[in-house]
Amino acid sequence: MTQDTVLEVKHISKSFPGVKALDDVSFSVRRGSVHVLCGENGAGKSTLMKIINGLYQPDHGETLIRGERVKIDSPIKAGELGISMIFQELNYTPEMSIEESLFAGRWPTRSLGRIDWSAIRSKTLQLLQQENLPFDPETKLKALSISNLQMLEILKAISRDADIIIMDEPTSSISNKEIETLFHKIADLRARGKAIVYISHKMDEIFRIADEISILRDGRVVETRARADFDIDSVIALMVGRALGHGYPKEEVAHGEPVLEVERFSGPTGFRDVSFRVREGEIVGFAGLVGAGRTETARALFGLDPGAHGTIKVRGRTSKIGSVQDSVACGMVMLSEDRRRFGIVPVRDVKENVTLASLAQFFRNGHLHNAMERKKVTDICERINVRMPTIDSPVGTLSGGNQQKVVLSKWMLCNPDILILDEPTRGIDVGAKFEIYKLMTSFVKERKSILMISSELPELIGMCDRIYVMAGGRITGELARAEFSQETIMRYAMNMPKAG
Amino acid sequence: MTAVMSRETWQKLKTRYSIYMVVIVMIIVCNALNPNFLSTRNISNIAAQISVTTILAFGETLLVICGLLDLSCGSVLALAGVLSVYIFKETGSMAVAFGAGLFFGVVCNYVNGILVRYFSIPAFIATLAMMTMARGGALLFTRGQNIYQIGDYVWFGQGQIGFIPVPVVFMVIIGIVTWYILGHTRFGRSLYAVGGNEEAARASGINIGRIKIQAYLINGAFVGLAGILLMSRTNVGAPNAGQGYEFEALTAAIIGGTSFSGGLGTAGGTLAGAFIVGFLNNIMNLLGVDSYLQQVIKGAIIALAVGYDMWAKVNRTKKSLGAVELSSKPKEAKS
Amino acid sequence: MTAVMSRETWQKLKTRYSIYMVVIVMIIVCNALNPNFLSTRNISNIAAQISVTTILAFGETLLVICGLLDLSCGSVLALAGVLSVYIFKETGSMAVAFGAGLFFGVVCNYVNGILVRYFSIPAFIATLAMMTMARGGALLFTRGQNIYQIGDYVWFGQGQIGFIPVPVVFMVIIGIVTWYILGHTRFGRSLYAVGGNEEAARASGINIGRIKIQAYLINGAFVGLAGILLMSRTNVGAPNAGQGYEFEALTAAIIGGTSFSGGLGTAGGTLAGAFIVGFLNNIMNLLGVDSYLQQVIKGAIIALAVGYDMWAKVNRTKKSLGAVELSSKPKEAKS
Amino acid sequence: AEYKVAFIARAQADSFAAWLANAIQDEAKKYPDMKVDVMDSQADDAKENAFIENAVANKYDLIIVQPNNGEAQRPYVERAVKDGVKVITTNARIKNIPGSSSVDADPYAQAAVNARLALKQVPQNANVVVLDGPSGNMHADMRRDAWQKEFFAKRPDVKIVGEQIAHWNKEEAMRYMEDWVQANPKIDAIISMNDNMAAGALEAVKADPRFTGILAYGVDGTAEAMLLIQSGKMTSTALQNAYDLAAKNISVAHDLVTGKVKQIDTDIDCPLVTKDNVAEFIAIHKKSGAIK
Ligand SMILES: Nc1ncnc2c1ncn2[C@@H]1O[C@H](COP(=O)(O)OP(=O)(O)OP(=O)(O)O)[C@@H](O)[C@H]1O
Ligand SMILES: Nc1ncnc2c1ncn2[C@@H]1O[C@H](COP(=O)(O)OP(=O)(O)OP(=O)(O)O)[C@@H](O)[C@H]1O
Ligand SMILES: [Mg+2]
Ligand SMILES: [Mg+2]
Repeated sequence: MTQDTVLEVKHISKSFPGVKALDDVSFSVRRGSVHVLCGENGAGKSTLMKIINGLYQPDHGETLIRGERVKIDSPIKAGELGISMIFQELNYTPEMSIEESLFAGRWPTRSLGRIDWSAIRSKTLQLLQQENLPFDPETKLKALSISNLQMLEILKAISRDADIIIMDEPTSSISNKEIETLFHKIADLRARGKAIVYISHKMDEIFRIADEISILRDGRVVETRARADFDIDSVIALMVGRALGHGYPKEEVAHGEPVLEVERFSGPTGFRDVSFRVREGEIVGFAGLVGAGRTETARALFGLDPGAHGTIKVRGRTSKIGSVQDSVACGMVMLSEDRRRFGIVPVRDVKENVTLASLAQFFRNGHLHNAMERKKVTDICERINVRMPTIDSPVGTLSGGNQQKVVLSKWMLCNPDILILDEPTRGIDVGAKFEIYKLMTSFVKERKSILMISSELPELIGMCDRIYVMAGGRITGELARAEFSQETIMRYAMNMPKAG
Repeated sequence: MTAVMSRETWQKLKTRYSIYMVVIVMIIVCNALNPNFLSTRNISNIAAQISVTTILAFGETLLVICGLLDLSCGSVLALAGVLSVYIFKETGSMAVAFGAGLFFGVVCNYVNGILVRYFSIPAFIATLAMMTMARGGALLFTRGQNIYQIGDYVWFGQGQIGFIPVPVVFMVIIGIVTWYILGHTRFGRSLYAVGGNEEAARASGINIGRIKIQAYLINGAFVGLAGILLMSRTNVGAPNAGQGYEFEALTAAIIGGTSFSGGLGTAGGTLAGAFIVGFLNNIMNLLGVDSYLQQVIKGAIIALAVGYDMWAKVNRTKKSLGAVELSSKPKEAKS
Repeated sequence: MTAVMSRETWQKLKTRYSIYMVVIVMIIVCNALNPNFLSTRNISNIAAQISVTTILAFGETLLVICGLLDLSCGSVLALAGVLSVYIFKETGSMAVAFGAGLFFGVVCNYVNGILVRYFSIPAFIATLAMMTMARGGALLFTRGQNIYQIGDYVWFGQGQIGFIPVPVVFMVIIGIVTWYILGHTRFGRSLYAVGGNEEAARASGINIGRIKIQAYLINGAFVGLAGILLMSRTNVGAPNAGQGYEFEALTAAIIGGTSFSGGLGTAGGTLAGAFIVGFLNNIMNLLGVDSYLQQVIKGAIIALAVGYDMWAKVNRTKKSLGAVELSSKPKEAKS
Repeated sequence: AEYKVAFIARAQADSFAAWLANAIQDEAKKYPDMKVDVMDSQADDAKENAFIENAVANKYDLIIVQPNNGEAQRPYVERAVKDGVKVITTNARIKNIPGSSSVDADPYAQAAVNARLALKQVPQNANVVVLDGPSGNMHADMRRDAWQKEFFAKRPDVKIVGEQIAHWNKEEAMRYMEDWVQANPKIDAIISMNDNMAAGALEAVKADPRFTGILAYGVDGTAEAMLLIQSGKMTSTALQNAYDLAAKNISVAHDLVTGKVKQIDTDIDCPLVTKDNVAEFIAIHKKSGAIK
């Protein structure tokens, strides 16, 4: 390896019960470069990064930092060695304030071990201003949306001034505008000689920022090359091990009566006068930037946040906005963008998680039909390619993307009339995405409806029949399929419908 | 590959059943120490001795799995027990007295459930308040005096069905009920989900509040039954009975692998936990160990048993670090 | 705008200080019920009476905030206390005896910490084992006999500094120490981080294991001190002292807003919780309420107090969602 | 009422203490000028001391203290006396506090009458089991001491095959006995420091033909023990008559507050109850309704 190599791992192997997550992996990063890691869900990307960050210990293999052999036995050690990491799974302390979490574990102190709160405040304000994030430093993390948490996480990792920065799917829950900001940041860091490891399932991103690309498959590095030596198709082929269908499996479905009509819907979480409708057999998209209020609208609609007002009609009948149970009774369910908090029950196994929302199907007179449950769960997991040791493995041990697939399976299985999906393909690899789109299509073909919130414009454009655009808590535009284009959507999202 | 599989399987067995291994080791050691230990008579004694707290422990298991707990069970047991005894003496009907015992257990726990559900009072405080209230109630009702001469009522606690003591039969039935609830009913699934991640359970359309109340109601029936058994076993309606039983019940559940962080626990584990404590007390008495020393040894062995169990599990998980990862759900403050 | 602000502020005050409101209301009511209540003598009595459990409660607060707890404090208190008394009688030195009390408290809690950290034993079981062991140890050491005639040693528990009883002075000092640790030190903030989300704390580079051990060590010093105060207050080295104090200490902490789900709690809240229980016991005795009825009333009032506190908090969170949103709205949206 | 009296009970969950508290309340009704409040120390020294302090602060005229642990309560009683409050210590008096009065039954004597009977009854080379009260408890210790001096010291042939602290508790005693009979095919006598535990031990062997003739000694004279003695299952107990104790306490209290006497120390007696004389004691319990 060249002198520039700051981080190198050699022959790393790591097993978990039932899986060999990493198998003789070697990998290196040069200073002033971005090394992208690609691979399917469960390929071992996060595991490798966690080993580098000291959270896991490898079974075999060694790590070299700036040419020296080191044993990284904890994140503390990693921090000392100049490594900082943005985790794929946002793991936060709900009761902590923004300023406290930014400096967690390295709070500056004065005499007598006293924490220097005023220093923390001023540094926080400085950082927030610098990054143009309009937060109050005292806000508790539990009040932030997942995208804002992601932005904070990025801020935290960068503010540590580390030499090696690992970013595990940092863009999975933020929208284009924030992604642009992040990429500027990365370019800047690269210019300052930092080494960056970047993991993402978004092909366009990968090719924009990579200097080198490594591809992991089933715990092995199958290829490492400079970006110029790759194209999208070859990357996908190497990742998946086969060729994939292109584009979106969108099919024309006749639209029927409106099933969901929302009028002048406002709520305390910051959306105002939102009106829209969804018809039978329709996939309706919600576009917008981070903080546009899409998630909040959907949560209030589903009954997760209290205090909203407005009228909601389901199949023409006015329904009360109350609890999740009311919504479920109306045949409406919602997949949350925050899978850790609202999606999975980490200590329980895949089977239980998948059937959680549709228990009625599997229990006759309160008694469990074991075989049927196993079969249905196995089927749906195979269909969208959930990778796990068995369906009896705790969901908490699955890779991030596979957890997302489990949550999706849960909602697909419960077969509702109206399915609200908030960032459904977050962290899901290209191969599985296609399967999920196919599932969505077959879903609406059964005269059901989908409301999809997504920050990935291509996905919205590819799959939706209509798109509403939100900005600042209001709907600023409604686009029919014929009018779809990234530019139009972005203009509405910035609340500047007129070009220019 | 098969070799790997079978090692895997062994690992898994070792992990999942490590607490039963502890039980087996204890049986072997105890038997070596005292040949009387494995006599039918002694084993059936132990089973009868632990029956009351084990029934309470099954209730705690249900509650702790769903993120709750019951500190009031020792007191509610006394209240339900003395009322049941009293009613028996008034009516002379075993059936009515039995029904009354369950009824009062359920009523007290309904209050627990309501305090937790509608007033958002933490389970610790709600059931602590009930603990004080129920004890006060039992003492008020009896003016602190025991009720003697309870006649046929003793059958519940001292009778035998075949050669098996009646309380043991009840314990087994409640164990099976708990096992069935946890593994085979919708309600059981919901308990695990609520305890494992309350917000995710709510977002999946589970009626959290109802589940919690139901958990308390079932626990209430168990507690009422335990009250009947304890009073009849000791042949006295004692308003001061059952002090500290909440601790013993929780201990059995936690030794058996139920976790205060919620979402984990089994009926079998709890039974194993109860037997571990029961064996320990029994063998030390059989051996005539000094009663102060007993306490020291008992503490040490419980730590040892759970330490081994954790080691067997973490050993697996250390390789996977799952234990840590698993506990990492962001906990929403239960305020 | 200012009007809105002040309503906001009021809301926030109400939420944050709701438990102190309960204390104030109690003082007013108690004073109306009995004019002796607010006499200096009575208040200083109450303060001295709650001092031991409150000191334990401060320790529990530290532990519960970081997701742990200590069931052994009642027993360790007894062990540390009798050893301290014994050493006083041997050496005649108050300083040595004081140091010894703290030392044994710390040692026992060091073991707790080790069991939790290195053997991954749940805190409930680890400290339960210690509870049994320490009690057994205290009884073994004294052969179950009280140590009488402890001479000057009683100063710790019965002396006065100015007109303030010595144990109250200690309680205040420990309260300030706890407040300082929690609010103003890295260690304190780490406690909140670990209790709030252990995995996130680990990823932030906090040494979880060390924090847990340190929490137990500090708790150990508090428990040792409580042991000294209790023995000297009761004028006897009693190996069976302090039974059930772990419960009372936890109750004070939880009433004061510390949450078993971790990451929440304050020293002030715990003190308020301790006073609520202390006032309650005191006023009922002043009024000569029947002692069985007292228990019923006590349970009900504790439920009421915590229910109000919860209501005040939940109420706020619902209303303020909008407020938080306002302050964190993207700038574009505002302009 | 003109006079306020506080009765600070050791632990109302302890059935003897509860009996005494009830008897005191009943007895107090006979004196319309006196109001008695009962407080429950829940077997905790610190709580009991707090009650004494509170009673002084609340200006009671007289305090009756049933100590949990005499030495622990001593300084508080002394302070109360110094503050001019009249004090009676009862059911284990605290000795040598000038100015305080006392009414008691002697715990040593209570156990000793049983021990002397046992001396004659327990066979040669007998195996016995012993059930103790909580350690540090003065009654528990004094009664055990009496058994030691009056019985075990004189009968070196007797072997203790099991001895445990059952905390005055029937259920615990029952468990211990169940275990002991597994390890010891022959047990000749149950020596218990109170009736509740003796009854528990008997409960464990009542259906076992090996132990039909087992001897069992208690103390207290609870209703249950009387019935067991009557039916021949239990051997003897010593009556610690709560009615007598209550009556004496209240009359002494009345004499003290009205200034009839300044200081008095008095005892009730503790008759031995056996099958021969049990009928007359059952009558006492019938009066109270504990036996129907
Ligand atoms: N703590 C754990 N315990 C058990 N198995 C684990 C654990 N963490 C990861 N695994 C397993 O290791 C494998 C690799 O997981 P990893 O998280 O590294 O995948 P990934 O490449 O990051 O996938 P994704 O794109 O979904 O994030 C998966 O099969 C996963 O189930
Ligand atoms: N629980 C909450 N309490 C108060 N404010 C909140 C809460 N959740 C979110 N918000 C605020 O509401 C606004 C909208 O949130 P969010 O960023 O999730 O919008 P969004 O349209 O769903 O965007 P995206 O889907 O891209 O994340 C943000 O300013 C956020 O801080
Ligand atoms: Mg990953
Ligand atoms: Mg969103």
